[in-house]
Amino acid sequence: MKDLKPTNWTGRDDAMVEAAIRRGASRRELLKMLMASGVALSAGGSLLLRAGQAVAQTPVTGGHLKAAGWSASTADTLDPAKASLSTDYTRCCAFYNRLTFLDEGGVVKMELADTIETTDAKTWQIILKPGVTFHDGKTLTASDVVWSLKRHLDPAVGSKAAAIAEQMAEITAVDDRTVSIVLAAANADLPTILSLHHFMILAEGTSDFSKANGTGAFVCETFEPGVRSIGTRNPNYFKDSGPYLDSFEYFAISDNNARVNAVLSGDIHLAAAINPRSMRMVEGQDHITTSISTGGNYTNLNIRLDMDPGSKAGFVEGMKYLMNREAMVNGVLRGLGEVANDQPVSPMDKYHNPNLKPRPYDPEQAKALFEKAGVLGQAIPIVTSDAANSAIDYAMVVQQAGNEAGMPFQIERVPSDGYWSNYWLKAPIHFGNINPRPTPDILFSLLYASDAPWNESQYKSEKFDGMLVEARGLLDEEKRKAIYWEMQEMVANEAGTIIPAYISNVDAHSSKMKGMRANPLGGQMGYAFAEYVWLEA
Amino acid sequence: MLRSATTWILVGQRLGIALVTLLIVSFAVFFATELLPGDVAEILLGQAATPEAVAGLRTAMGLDEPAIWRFLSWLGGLTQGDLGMSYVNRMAVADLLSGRLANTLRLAGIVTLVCVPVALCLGIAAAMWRGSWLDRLVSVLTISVISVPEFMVATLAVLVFAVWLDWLPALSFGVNVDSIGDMLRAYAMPVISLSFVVSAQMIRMTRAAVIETINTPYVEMALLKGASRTRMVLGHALPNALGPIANAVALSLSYLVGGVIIVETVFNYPGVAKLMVDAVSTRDLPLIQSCAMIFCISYLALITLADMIALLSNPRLRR
Amino acid sequence: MSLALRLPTPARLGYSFNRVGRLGLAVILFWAVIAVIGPWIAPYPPGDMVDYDYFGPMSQQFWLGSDYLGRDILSRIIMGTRYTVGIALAAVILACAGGVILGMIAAVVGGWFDTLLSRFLDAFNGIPHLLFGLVVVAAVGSSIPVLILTLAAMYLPGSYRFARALAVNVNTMDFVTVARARGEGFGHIIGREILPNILGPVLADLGLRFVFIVLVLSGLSFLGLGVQPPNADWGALVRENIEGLSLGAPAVIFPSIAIASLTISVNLFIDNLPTRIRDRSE
Amino acid sequence: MDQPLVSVRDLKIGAKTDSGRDVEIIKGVSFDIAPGEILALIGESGSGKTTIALSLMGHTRPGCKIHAGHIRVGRRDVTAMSERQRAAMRGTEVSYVPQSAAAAFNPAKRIMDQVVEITAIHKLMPRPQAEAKARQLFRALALPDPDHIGSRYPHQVSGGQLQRLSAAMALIGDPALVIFDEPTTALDVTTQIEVLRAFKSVMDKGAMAGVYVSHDLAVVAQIADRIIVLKNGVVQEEGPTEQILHAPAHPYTRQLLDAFEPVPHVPEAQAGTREPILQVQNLCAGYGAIRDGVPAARILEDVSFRLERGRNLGVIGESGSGKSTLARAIAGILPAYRGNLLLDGKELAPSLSDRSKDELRRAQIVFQLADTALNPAQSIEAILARPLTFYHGMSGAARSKRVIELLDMVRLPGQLRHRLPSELSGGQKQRVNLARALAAEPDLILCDEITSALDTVVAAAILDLLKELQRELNLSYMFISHDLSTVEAICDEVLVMLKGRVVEALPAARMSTDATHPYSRLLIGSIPKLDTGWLKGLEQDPALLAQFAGR
Repeated sequence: MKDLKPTNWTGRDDAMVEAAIRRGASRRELLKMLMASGVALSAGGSLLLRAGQAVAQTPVTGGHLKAAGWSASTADTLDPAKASLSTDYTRCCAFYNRLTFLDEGGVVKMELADTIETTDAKTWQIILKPGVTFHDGKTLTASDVVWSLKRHLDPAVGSKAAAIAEQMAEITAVDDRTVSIVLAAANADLPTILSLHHFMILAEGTSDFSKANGTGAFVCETFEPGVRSIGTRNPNYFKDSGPYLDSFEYFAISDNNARVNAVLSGDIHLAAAINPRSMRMVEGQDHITTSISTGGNYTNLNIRLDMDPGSKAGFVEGMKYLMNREAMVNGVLRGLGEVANDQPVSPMDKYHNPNLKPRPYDPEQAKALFEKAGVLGQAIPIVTSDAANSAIDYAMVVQQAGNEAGMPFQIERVPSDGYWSNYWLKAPIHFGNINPRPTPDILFSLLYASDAPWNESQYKSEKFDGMLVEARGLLDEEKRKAIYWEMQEMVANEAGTIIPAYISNVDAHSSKMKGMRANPLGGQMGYAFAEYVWLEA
Repeated sequence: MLRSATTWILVGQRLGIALVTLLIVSFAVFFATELLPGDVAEILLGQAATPEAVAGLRTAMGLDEPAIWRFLSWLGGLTQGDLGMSYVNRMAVADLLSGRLANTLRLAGIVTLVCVPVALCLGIAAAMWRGSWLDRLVSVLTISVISVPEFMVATLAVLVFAVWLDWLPALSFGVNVDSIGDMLRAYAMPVISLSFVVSAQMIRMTRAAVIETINTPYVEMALLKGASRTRMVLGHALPNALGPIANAVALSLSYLVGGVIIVETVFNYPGVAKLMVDAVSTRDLPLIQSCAMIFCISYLALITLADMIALLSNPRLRR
Repeated sequence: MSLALRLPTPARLGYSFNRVGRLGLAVILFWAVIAVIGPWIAPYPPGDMVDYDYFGPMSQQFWLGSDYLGRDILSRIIMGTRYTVGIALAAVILACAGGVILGMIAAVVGGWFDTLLSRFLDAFNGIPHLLFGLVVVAAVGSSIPVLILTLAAMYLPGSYRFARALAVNVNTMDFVTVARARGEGFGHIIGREILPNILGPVLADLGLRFVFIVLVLSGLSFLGLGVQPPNADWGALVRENIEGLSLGAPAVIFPSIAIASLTISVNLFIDNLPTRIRDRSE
Repeated sequence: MDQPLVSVRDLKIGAKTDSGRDVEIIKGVSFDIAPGEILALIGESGSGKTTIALSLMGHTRPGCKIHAGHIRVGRRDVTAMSERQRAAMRGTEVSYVPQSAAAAFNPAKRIMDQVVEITAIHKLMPRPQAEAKARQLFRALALPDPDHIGSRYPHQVSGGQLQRLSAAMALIGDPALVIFDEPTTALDVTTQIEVLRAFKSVMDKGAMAGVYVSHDLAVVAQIADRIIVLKNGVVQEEGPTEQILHAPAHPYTRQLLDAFEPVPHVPEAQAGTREPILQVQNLCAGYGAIRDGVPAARILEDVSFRLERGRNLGVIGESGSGKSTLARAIAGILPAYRGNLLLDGKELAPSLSDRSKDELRRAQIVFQLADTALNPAQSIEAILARPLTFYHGMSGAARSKRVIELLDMVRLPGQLRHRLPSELSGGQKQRVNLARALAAEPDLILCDEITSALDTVVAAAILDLLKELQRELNLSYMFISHDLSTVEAICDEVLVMLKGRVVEALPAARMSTDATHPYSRLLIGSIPKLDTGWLKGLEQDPALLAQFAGR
């Protein structure tokens, strides 16, 4: 994790912030305080979070926790391969385990795996922890792992991670506790890949997903798709600590306002992913704490390079100059985000290239570039939708900037329903939204390789593809970093994907709920919070 | 003998018409669903919907057969009481639906119990003392309520009662219901919001229907017999206004089954309306069809019930 | 004889409007004027972020405060008038025109045509309005013509029912029989004999439906559908700023007042229509 | 003389019009009623007779208000009472028999419940006793099956019976004063006699005072002791019945009496030689679903007649006899399913849609109620212009000129053409109705009860107009009416109809003498005469009554 601590920040300041938090100062007051000491707004968020954690206490056991996500439907599933909504992830994390997971610093930790070893990044040996049992009493064996991973390759399963799982050419059980994975090509990131939520380990042969039979911290008590799920503490959990809660209830309140109201009124303990606009409602409330994590989630403007007007030289660059990134972060995201520089590797990632500066907002320069591209004054449509976070507000910032640069953009809001299959990747200029991925390799192969399934701007570069394969197999960190830095530069300058900001996730929760920490895999501690938090009396 | 025979024929006719209506609706819903872009597989895969993945999932879900064939087999199943399986999560539609329907009916039932007596009393009272302060107050209130968007009423209610006053829970579902009191508290808010919306219309229609019958010669006749106002209205006007009132009540109540989507959203109440919206967004045809059938059946049932009440309250039609 | 004498004015037909009705009419006309002259009087472009604060208070600079992105609420309400009033009006006129024409045809033709059409529209009415709207807008996107057509389709069956009932009554009147006996065609009977006689109640009904459409439109906006940004109808304004409600932000209060003022006025106007018109509509 | 039971002094009642203006509809009326006396209020529509009658109960219709004056009933002043006191008085001291019992009975309640309701409201007697009394009254009013008729619903008994039941309802509280508000106007003549007889007998027995509101002098003559003639809310003349009938002092009263006996029609000399304008042969028509070429409800059966050019045919019969259906079948509105129609010797298609425009033009129909026959949304000019355009293709100035001519033909001023029907009086409307038929320049006009809804004086004027027009335009009329004197006044020949069949054809001038069919005789004999002793002296064959009028 990149340390965001400003250089002149001292331990004394930390103490001051902590004291203020104890006093019950609102986030707004604290931010003011921080502003006074010259700390940038974006950095302020993470500092606060850290200070909040410092007021940590010893965990208490017991209690029933109620938490609300933002999306639920009858498509809710207990099948990790199909998991697509945040609620699915949270459920899977509570009921199942992965081989590995990422901690708050983005460092790979072992979960069901005891060790993962390789010499060439191609053949991997995974040894499982001993004595892990499923909720039905069955002991975890290597064949469960083999089955759980292999099913992603079966199209009938409809796995979301099929594309990533494809590289696992051979998955075999060596003995009861050892699994061997041979990759099609070397990939040093396999331990990180295995921490993806889709790669939860199931009992071999599971076919009924109306109940979850996992090794997780909670036993699935109730699962009603689109309504709620309830888990009770797994008494035989294999980890030394946790879970602390007796039971855990999770459901979704899709309406942001209703979700915030519910946490304010104390009906729920946690409201996940609240809208930046609601910050004022939760700020200054003693009984509410906010947990802010800035990961690699971003909403981007995609301009397809193989279609008009993206194919015209200068147009994409002009658009990059037209991004009023400050306005987006401060206006749309209300400061809950960080200005980005058109490439997907976030500052939370250890491979992030800090030398790559975002393009300034320069309508004049943009105008000149549009003139050059011969599109100046044309009413070019931009497709946007609620499906992508804040995309509509972004679109309006772009439109306003366009007016200054002599480009009357035409906003086309389309239904979020069906957006991903009908507009995303397809329209000449459209918005997309990408969730955090644990490694640059996944990001690049998913989004920027010439044959990437989600090549949002149809970026094609042989050099880039070569570098991607090269870096993947490298076990030398320094060399890898250098290659990834260059690739970031290439994406920022050549691709048609404009990433104006990394969006912070804000979870509002009752101050009684303790133990929340940020995680690069997403809000709610990478959706795994249920296992780690506790309720104070 | 003859009388009962004709009654049965009438009932049979009505049922026949209702069945045909249902059939028409289910076909209409089917074609509408077919018109929607995307299918279950594409929607389920979302961002991961590569052509191969979609094709694979389609095969796996048995969506390869032509849609009309699947629809017809669903219809066939329906005749045997089988609502089919949800495409999306392979659960029986009946299971998915039963809990939601129970929720919806419970909410609708409570609202009906609260609303209908209140609305009828207010409507009749307003008509009885037409032009009085009560009438004016009622008409100002009803106009205000039907003029304000439902989501404003609901959101404001949450803010005032749950967040500021902390009297009632903000959610009606997901709170602990241990006692009757808890249950009352849990349902209070959606019931209040819905009651406002539903009863305003009922009050207005009741008032209009009663006033219309008050203006008839037989009510004037009652006046000329020396009847009190109460007797005139309750004894003479009301029995003849029952038909139109029942109709108005039925129309308002039919709203409670499918029209409560906003209240369900704001209070996070898992009812059938939300289920249908979900089903539509995932193109889950058996589920969409079943929900549509429920809306249609409840609408038809209420309308038919109203017709029956009108029929029974009118001796001329009763024969 | 001047033209004025020939027109069936309210006064000549024995109508008069009372004070409350006039007040309602005044507010309706006010919004109608705003809808027309909106672009010339809006102080800021409605889509531009002009305030650095969000949910800004009422001030000299921003009379009705600013919204969640720092846009001027006054300008947005003024522009929203066009969409709210325009869409609702277009939809209600379509719905009522369609419903009235079909209703009159059904009343005059009668028989199986009437039965079939009535049944079909009844069944259609069984589908909840908002759900229908959601489905259509999800299927074909939310452009203004789509919104108008969808809303019109939602309210056509009701209007049909109402108009048909009226037309059935008029159709039995002797003057229609006389026209028929004269050998008049279908068009004349519907257009000249029946239509003018159901117009009063139909217009009153149109007003009520207008209110419903304004509300449904705002409901659709609440569920995230509606006019294309940066423009917005009033319902969308309330929706996008609803987080400001607990802060008492003017950004959510004023659009709500706008909606209520319009719908209440229409209701007041209709409720206080002269009895000659209204009684037939009750 | 005793102190009168009722005394009304200087009564003024105002009404608010739709446009919000206040008009005085009763302009200072004073009269007395002695105990046991029956007073008749006579006048045309709008004369205020019903308003005055209702005010005796302290009731005014919505929008009306008593402005001044006193109404004393018994010892108390009704105008000074509270609403509660008035309610206590209604039904016990003063009671009311409505014009249309069919409308005044609550359709949702059984007859007995409604008849004894007064006893329940005022707690006069226990229910069984009240029901016994009601049955007694039913018997006194000569109602059939008096023991069980009370358990029926209003729609299950006939109009004449309902009217008598409403009298029972009024009498059950033993009131001192009964108000009859045109109680027989809506009834057929044969039924009217029954009802009148029943009323008269109970009133005589009970020694109650009554107010009888009517526009029909002949009916009033049978029942009233004294008559007040009203016009526009002002008393024109007041006097004992005999005096009013035989020695009227006021010109308006004389006008009323004159209108009652119109000048009989003098047929033109040469008869039977001219070609028939209309020939009807074995005509059958009916309503409802047609099965095997025969409709479910057959109304007309086998009707045949011929009408010669320039002559007039009357069709009489009671409601339900099929006389209006006959007109509709001839006009083609209700296509006949069997039989032939010949217009001017040429075969007419049964259905409208199969007739040529010229055939349609030559036979025009005029309906009874000008209110519903004229499109309320069109100006008079538009109403009259349409047939001119439609049949004669006229437009512009020529058409306007013709509209003025037509109005002149029906004796209406030309400026009227800019008005709407609602701005005209009943008589004016009926003239416009007629003018519209004339606009087509027809050979034959089918007049369906065109004078029945009009006041006698106005109706007489319309008849005169019809005669004049016939002379000018060589028209033929088929004149349908239930009113025999009207038919007598204009027709050459008369068809008597009963249950869809023609029972007899008679020369109009000698109807009462020539009639041979028993029903014709009964019908003709039932017409009230301007003679106080007519009802008493009338002898009717009970068997005949049972056969034809006991519906």
